[in-house]
Amino acid sequence: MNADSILERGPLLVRDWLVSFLPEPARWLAGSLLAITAVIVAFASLFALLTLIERKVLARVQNRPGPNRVGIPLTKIRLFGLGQPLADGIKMLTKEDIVPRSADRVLHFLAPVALLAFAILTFAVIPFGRHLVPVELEAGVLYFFAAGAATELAVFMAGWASRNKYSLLAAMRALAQLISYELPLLLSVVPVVMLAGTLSTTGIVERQGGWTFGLLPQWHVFTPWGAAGFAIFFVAALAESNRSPFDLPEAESELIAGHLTEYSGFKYALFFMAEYFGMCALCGMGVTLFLGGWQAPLSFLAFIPSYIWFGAKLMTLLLAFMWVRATLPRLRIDQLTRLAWKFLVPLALVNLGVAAFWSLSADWTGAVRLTRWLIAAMLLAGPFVLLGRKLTAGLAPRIYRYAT
Amino acid sequence: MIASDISPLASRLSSGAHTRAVTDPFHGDLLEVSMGPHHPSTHGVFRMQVTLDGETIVKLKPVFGYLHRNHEKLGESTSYLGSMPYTDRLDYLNSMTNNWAYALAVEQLAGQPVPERAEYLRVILAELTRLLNHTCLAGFLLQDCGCSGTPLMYAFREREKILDLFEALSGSRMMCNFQRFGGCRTDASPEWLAAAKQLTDGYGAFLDEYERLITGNEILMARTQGVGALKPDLAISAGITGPMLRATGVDYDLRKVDGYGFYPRFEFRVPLGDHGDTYDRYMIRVLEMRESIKIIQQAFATLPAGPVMDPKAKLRGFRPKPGEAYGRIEGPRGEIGFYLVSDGTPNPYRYRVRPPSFVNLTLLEDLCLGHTVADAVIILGSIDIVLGEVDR
Amino acid sequence: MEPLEQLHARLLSAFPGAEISIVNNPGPAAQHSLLLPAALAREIAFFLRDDPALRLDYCSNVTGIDWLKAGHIEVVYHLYSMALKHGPVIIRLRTANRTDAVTLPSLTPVWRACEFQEREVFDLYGVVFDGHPDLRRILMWDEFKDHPMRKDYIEPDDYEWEPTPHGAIHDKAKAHYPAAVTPAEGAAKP
Amino acid sequence: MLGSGLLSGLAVTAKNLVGSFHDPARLTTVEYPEQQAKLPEAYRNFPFLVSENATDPMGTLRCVACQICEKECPPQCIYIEKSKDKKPDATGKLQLYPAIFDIDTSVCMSCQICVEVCPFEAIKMDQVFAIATTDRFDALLLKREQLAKPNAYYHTIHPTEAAEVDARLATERKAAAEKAAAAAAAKAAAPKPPAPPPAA
Repeated sequence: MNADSILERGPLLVRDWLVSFLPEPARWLAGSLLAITAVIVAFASLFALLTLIERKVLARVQNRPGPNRVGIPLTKIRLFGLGQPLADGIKMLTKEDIVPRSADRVLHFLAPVALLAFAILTFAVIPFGRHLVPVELEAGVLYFFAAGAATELAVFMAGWASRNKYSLLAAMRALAQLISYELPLLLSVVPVVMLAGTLSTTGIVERQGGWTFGLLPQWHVFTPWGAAGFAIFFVAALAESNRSPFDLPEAESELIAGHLTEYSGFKYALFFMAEYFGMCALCGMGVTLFLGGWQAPLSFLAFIPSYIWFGAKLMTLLLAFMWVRATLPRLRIDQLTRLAWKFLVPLALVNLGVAAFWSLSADWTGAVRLTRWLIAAMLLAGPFVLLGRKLTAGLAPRIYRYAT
Repeated sequence: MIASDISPLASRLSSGAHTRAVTDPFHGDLLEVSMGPHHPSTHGVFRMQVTLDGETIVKLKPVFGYLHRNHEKLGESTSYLGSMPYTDRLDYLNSMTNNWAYALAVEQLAGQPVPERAEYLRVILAELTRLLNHTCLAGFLLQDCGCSGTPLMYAFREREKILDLFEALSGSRMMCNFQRFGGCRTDASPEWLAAAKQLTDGYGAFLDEYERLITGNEILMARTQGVGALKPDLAISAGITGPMLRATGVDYDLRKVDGYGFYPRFEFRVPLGDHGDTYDRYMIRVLEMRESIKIIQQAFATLPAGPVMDPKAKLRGFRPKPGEAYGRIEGPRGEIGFYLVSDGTPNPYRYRVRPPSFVNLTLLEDLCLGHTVADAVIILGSIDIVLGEVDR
Repeated sequence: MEPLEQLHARLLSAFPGAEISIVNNPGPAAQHSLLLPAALAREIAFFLRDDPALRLDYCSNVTGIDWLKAGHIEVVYHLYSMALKHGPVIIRLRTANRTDAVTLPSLTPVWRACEFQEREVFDLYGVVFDGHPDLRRILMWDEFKDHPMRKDYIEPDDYEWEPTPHGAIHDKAKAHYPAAVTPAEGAAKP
Repeated sequence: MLGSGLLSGLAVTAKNLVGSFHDPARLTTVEYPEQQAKLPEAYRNFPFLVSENATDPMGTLRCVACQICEKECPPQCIYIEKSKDKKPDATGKLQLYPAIFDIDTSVCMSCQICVEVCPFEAIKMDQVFAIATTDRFDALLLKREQLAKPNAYYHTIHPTEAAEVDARLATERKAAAEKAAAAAAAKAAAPKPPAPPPAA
């Protein structure tokens, strides 16, 4: 599709039209502010929708209808429960904000704010569409992970400031999780940077344009190293965003609500929001790095604007997160760290080697291309099986005997 | 470097001294956490006073009694019949087996025979209760493991079907109050039997799906295998009964040992575990459910006609001769027994419940030491307690 | 399993001079029991547990019974064998009286199963078990004074007003309310 | 291989996610106030008193204030005071009646023992469960007037059981009437009302 079509440039045109009312020196600033506002508003509404969707998906998986009562107030119109997020928001706002007497009041207040701030910062470098990237950074990927890592610090802040034993345990878990999973997350991204040859997110997305044989998109996930990298990224992203099965800081059945135990009212809502923002950002980064960003999956579908493709991919990833959450039990903290250090990190390192091989064999052609695929897949499958066997050593379904 | 330097905790555990000063300049401070009585995973108002080294448990004291209502005193101040609805409220998930155990004890005390059809009905209802309880346990245990409600909801969906059956028969979902001394309160209609048969026949499919959902799950195996392992000797000494005992490999099922009711007429197997850990406790229950289905199907096939109540049985003014009796059955959680002493008056002189989950709790600390908080939660879940019964 | 009379005779030969007697159960259940002397109870319990013909390795039930008229408290243990799958053998211990001599040897060293159940008997009947590793109240709270399962236990007069229609409790509860407050007002202004 | 168990679990949840949209065996919930699950006939909640006649429920209570249920009730939630005088019951026989009959539903545990011990088929279990009130005390104490419900109501909630009860009562009454007639014929005197039933 034409990169300059009216639909594609639509958001930019609106912005330019709006800022054109302002004097020239203020335009750049107003444009940026407008972009920031747009991102925050878009993702805040996505957050509201996601809370509902998540509850609906969980409910449907569990054979329940899910929240379906709140519709338009004072009428009997239910709208599938679309009013639920609004009602939740009002409830959260009107709840009493309780701060424990012995809590560190400043940190207790700062933690949700910091968490939200860091989560929003990460949106800056994600290309939401062909022309829609809030800030064009040369080292966008680096910036993203630097800002993203700080979110766990806010979780630690919350746990520490609450002066609650459960919160403290949660804080410690959050730190352990941060240290363990930042590494596989970054290592899974290194091959992308290596093969794309750039740290800029827009650059990476542009590298994934085009179709092999006019059919298979050249997204990184459709290469052996990309698939493995994506899988590692997905697992690490689940852990980074404290989602089940890695929701240890908030382990409901063990630590009541972990770092959130002493939070109520709007602060709690802020945490909730920040966690969803973090999840969206990580999923957005996953889409950017591995799923071709805003690129259309098939060439004839390219007439649909790029930001819609990005949104669709983002939603798919988010739904996958929910699906995983609906299925899996939680890991224990030692198993969580073991999974990171003994499985994901080595696998990511192997993947780095595979990516190097891929890069070196880029000029193989013809039937040899297939061998290239096979070799790369083998190089990954072997370590995967071996490491997996090591990780699950001693664990197996058991055969039971019966009394005679 | 000797082992104790690497792992001071392990050496402390092996030497038996698992308590140490809360403040210790060399190993860091211990954290004392009071888990419960208001905690999402203590299955009621149960408290564990836990001392933690990091996340590892070095000391754990169960504290309970928050739901204590002196059930035994109540039993001594009401008539024999009047205690029957109170037994519903002991283990409120399994009122049918509680009723049966109490009825059995009173029947032994008074020498009261039970008609054949009533015994069959009791077997059917007890095995349905076992299905219900084990299904719930599987759901709750997985919830404790951190599943976001999915296994629990599937379990509750099936449990609801059994509860509907109970409601149609006894009038109440959980507080059935169904067994009487000398039989059952009402007879099951053919429609009820058909519905129950349909449910039982479809239950295997549910179990298959449930097992596909979770049993082979690597995370579940990692969380439960080797966690809270119990040795058979200790289990016997501590009076552990039910699936928790059989998970350690001890073959002791009252349905086989005592042969009460008409259990000797039915063919079923008793699954045994080899490790006695949480995974075995979970799996033994799943396998027991499959055996229960077989028992119920056999009972339906051979259910005789006839009355469900012994014509000589008395409801009002029931006064057994002086004497005592201890009647016990294999409840879903273990041996539930009632010990009754009669002095010839309408009220029992002594009314004692032998609650399985209370006795099974004896070893909670032994099972949890050296494991983490997260493990303590699932170990407690796999012991399968109901506070209505523990606290009485 | 061997008959109780035979077991009684064997116990007497193993513990010569011990006052072991059979307590007959006149009811249809006919679960007769052995009354053991408190002083030798633990040795006899070990014998019962370890004797190869008995192997009563499982103590199912521990019960206290307050015999108000006879003036003692009895603790009854129901023993079974998991190894040989027989039972029950019922043993009884009696305290000397109900007031000051209420100490019995704990059988927790023999069967771990007694740990919580003996604590319960201590809590509810006030029997002190000598040699119990952790004899604290278990169902009642630590500060609680009396032993509620005793037959002469007087319940505390701490009723709140409730309009329950039955007499006795209603009357007791009313004593806690100012005379001027009628039930209807009491309900309106609790 | 690592992950096979996870994948099979994911497959099950996916199947249920889809299944809940088209398979009624999976989506089993009912949306409560609008849809209500059908109560089984045996369902019991709190007791009510059966009266023979809807127009005059107080006058035709089957209850003769024998106080058996009061004595047998495990949580002791029934309070009865006998009447001083006698009124004719449905068959015209003079009977005592309850001057006060209270059931404290905050205490009642719906065990149905009162129904089982009643020799006169006078107390039965109701099926009304939506009884929330704003007053925890007096509103939950049901008086005689609130408890009395006609036999026709009993027939609507427990049809099978009520039909049995009616048949049994009819035969009993017939037998009693025949006995009375026989006694009257034997005595050939003015028929005196038979002895009152054995009140406890």
